[in-house]
Amino acid sequence: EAFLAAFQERIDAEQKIEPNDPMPEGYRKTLIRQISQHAHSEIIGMQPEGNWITRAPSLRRKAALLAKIQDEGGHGLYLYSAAETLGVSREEMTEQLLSGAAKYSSIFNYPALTWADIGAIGWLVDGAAIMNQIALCRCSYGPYARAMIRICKEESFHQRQGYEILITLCNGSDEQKEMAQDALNRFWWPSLMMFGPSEGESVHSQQSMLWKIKRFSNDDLRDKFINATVPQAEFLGLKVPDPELKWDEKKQGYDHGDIDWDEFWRVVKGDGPCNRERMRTRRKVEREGAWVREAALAYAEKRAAREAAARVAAE
Amino acid sequence: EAFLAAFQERIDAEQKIEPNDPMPEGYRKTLIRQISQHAHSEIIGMQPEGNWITRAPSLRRKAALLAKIQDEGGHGLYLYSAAETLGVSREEMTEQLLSGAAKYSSIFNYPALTWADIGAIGWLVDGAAIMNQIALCRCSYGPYARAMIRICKEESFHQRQGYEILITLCNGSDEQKEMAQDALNRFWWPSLMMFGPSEGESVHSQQSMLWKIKRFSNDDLRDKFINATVPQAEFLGLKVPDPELKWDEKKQGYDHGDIDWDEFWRVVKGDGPCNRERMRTRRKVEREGAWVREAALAYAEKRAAREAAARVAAE
Amino acid sequence: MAEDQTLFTYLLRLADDHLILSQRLGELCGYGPTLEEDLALTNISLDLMGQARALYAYAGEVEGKGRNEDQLAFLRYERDYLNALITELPNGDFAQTIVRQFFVAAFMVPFWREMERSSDETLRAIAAKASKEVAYHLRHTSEWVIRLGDGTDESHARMEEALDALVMYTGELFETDEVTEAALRAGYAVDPKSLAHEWQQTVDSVLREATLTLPESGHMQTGGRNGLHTEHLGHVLSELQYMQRTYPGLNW
Amino acid sequence: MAEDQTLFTYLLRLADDHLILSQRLGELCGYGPTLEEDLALTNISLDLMGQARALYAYAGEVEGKGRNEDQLAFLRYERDYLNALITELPNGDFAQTIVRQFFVAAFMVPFWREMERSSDETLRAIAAKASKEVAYHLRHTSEWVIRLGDGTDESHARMEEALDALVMYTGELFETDEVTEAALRAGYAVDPKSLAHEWQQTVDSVLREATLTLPESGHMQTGGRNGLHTEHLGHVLSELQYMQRTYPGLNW
Repeated sequence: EAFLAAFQERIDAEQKIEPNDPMPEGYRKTLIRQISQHAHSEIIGMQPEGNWITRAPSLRRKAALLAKIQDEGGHGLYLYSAAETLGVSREEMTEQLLSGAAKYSSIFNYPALTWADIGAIGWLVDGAAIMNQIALCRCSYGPYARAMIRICKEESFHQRQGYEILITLCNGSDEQKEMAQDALNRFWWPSLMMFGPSEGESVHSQQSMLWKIKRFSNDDLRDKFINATVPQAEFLGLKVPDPELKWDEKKQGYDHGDIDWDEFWRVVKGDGPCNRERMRTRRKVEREGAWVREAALAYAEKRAAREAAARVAAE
Repeated sequence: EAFLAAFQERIDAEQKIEPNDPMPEGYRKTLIRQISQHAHSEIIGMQPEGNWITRAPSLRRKAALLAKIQDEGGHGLYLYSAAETLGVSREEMTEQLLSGAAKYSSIFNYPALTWADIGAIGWLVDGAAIMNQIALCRCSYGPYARAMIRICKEESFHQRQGYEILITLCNGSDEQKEMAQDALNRFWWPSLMMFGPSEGESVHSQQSMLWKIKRFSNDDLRDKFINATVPQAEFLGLKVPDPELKWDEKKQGYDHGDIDWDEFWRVVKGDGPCNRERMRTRRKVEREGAWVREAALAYAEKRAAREAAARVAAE
Repeated sequence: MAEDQTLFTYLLRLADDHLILSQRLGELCGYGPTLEEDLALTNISLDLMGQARALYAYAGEVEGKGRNEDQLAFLRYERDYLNALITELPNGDFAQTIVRQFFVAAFMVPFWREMERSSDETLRAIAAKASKEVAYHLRHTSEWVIRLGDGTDESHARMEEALDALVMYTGELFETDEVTEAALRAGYAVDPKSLAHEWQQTVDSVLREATLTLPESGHMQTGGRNGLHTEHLGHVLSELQYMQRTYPGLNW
Repeated sequence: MAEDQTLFTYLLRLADDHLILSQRLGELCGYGPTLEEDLALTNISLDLMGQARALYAYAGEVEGKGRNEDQLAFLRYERDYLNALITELPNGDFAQTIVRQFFVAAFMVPFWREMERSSDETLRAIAAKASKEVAYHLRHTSEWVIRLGDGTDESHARMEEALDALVMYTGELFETDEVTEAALRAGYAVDPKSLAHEWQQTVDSVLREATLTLPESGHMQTGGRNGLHTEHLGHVLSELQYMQRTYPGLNW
């Protein structure tokens, strides 16, 4: 108990917790779950965008998309490393992803059907992610907070890029505008769901707040996102697909319509449009890469043995 | 010797040899080689055309192409059956194809690069094949001759269809005409090679003639093909890519330039543009279909066992 | 929606089902597990193509804007294709190809039979021809379902996997919406909901003989009828449309 | 051939090599055998794309008809692409992807180094940047060739198969024709034949360390420089060109 109190004191004093510091098991577990889930989201998130690499409509956009997906893979790497500092291996985390034990952000279970979706994913999905991540830059766990700072910088770049794709479409032909509106229609609600349901009095969430793993409630972050995004949609000349959306002068923010939490839970539980596809693809990649990883390992071992033998011979 | 003479007498009397008739081992072997090679050609020949099914430019052409390739598979089936009457199994023949021991027509080692190639394959490749096959309709071996009669009918339909594709292109835009000319440029010489080199005094070939497996020399068939085809090219407004091609009033036929037999032998020996690809594809199909064939066999056995058991129980 | 527009959409959905499934089977031409099966699948692909052509031709007539079968089949945007999702799914292994075709054929058999009583003469004519063809599709695929289900351990496992992967795309076949309902009121359409029982019986009885069971379906995927597809369709279209898009406005 | 036309063709061949190989690697993005390798291959794809863009932009300038990089990259017919065949071959398994890239990088390293002495300023500038990038491509792929060759029995066998499948596409890299020869006379080009010895040495020394040997090459495949491709290119283009063909003349 004294340990827990001392730990909480450090947290309250805004001291960063570092890998070798003592920490409560619950803190460690919560972080492992959250960081690995975040890492998995980066990895699975490569799939919907990857679907458009071969068909990107210009060389410039193709290069930007390749670079963006590469960044996501890079984020996955930092995050896996941050999680590893908490005593879990990448193999374990991968195993949890493939077995379905670990989750990833449900937004990636929606398909990227048109080029405008690549814009919408950058603008809305990365935009929503950033709202979460900015808060996490001040997370109490040092390695996570530092990974977030780096990630946030790249994500805002991606978000601007996505928005820029939509600006181009909205300044383009009627078909292009329609394509942009259609993408907004499909990605708006799932983006709002990215913040998760209202927490109410969730004990889990309160503990995360206390430990400063989480600093804002889901609803607060969602409102911030809506307030930032609606004017951007207006600038594009697109209509947010929520007839109940309206500006509330008093709270200086938008009121929005009800979110379909049935859909949210359905997708979380595996019945979204692409859940099975995403996992099937990931498992296939792991399976087909197995011989390569084995070969790399075998070579490393041979090499180490040869070097050891050479050292012995030299002595 | 008496047997051989009697056999030759039957041949000379234009009697058909049937599966259960006695026949010289050389006759049997020659026929097995020739018929199975012919069957393999039908099967491998499905690949270059198959390359255009998903991209055929109209529904009508797509349906015709599907039907054509299906016919080729059907021809493969009749021919394998005809060869089986000579005491070789389809498995053995397939094994010979996959191991490279058996050959197939070298023309199918050239790629089908544009839609016009589908026209050219029908017009020239099927056209050349028909020249050979018409002669084979009178082959001394009954099952082969009868298979050929059926095949010839379908092949002439294919040839007309191919020619009709080119008529459409040649009545079309400049790009289409260019595409047609390009296809003729690439398929002309390989089509002439389909008849094989001049036989000179080849003993092998003389024996085939004597046995009435073969009825015309390669050069005669090639000349017939050229004489039939050049006017068709002229009708299309296309230029046959042979600067030495000219009408010989005396022989009432065309003289043609030298055929690059080095290329022919190179492709026969495995170094054509697609030899490896064709075999790789065929082997992959066999490999991936193995579990299906095993399952079908296992089911047939189970079923037979059940029926036998039911019969026993009923007795 | 104007009546003609309803009929046009109704026909387009049906035509797209047939075109896209035919295109998928066409990918396999030359690559069947046996030569005989190669021919059989190509046959099915050809039947579907024939049905698609008749439906597009009629749709073009109903639309009255002079679009022919090729313009309708090749020159629409991805979001304008209205096929059911199951028709666009990749061929996968032979088990998946067979299960996909079996599920569709088990639906199309009663569908075309009922359509033979349509108030629309052209649809009746199309149905009369299609009924015979699809009976063969169902028989052929049923035989394979049984053979593979009751074949080896491997084939049984592959069939289970295929059923599991595809069952969630079957619900869409039975959906209705304002288009179907308007079409039903007009008298030329078939109510897909009325076919569900027969479909279930067909599937159950074949699977039983195959020593397989249909997995619990859970949530059914949907979207195709409104142009909301899987990520696969775009790739199918990039090949399908290649020539028509590259060389616009030519005859072939 | 006018001088500008020669330079244009020379640039286009080089640009197409880079575009098509980049497109092939792009197919793998998200599907690497390890996350690190996924990033590395995407990196190479990006480098190649950057080189392609610089080359197309310059080609468009030389041509002087106002075509930009996208018009050149996306809006030509299949027979007008001039890339070497090796760049369009399917990714195959990871061994094939690596061997293909290794063969090309072992050529591009001396190529770009020599190009730094081109009489053409723009080509010199492109070469200066590309030289650094391609040195990494060669290092990275060499390491994998060694790892896989000297790894497990399976990886060794796969590498042998990959070498066997790809060696016949390497000869084309060293070919010259009237375009190359005119370009050489003009002073801005690199003579590919002069790079053959270094390529062979690089390949031999890496393969030796990998316990592999280069198979007898026999007849070398050729045709790409004149637009005579494998059957694979058309399928690559149907995806590459999809958007530009479907929505002509728009900005993206």
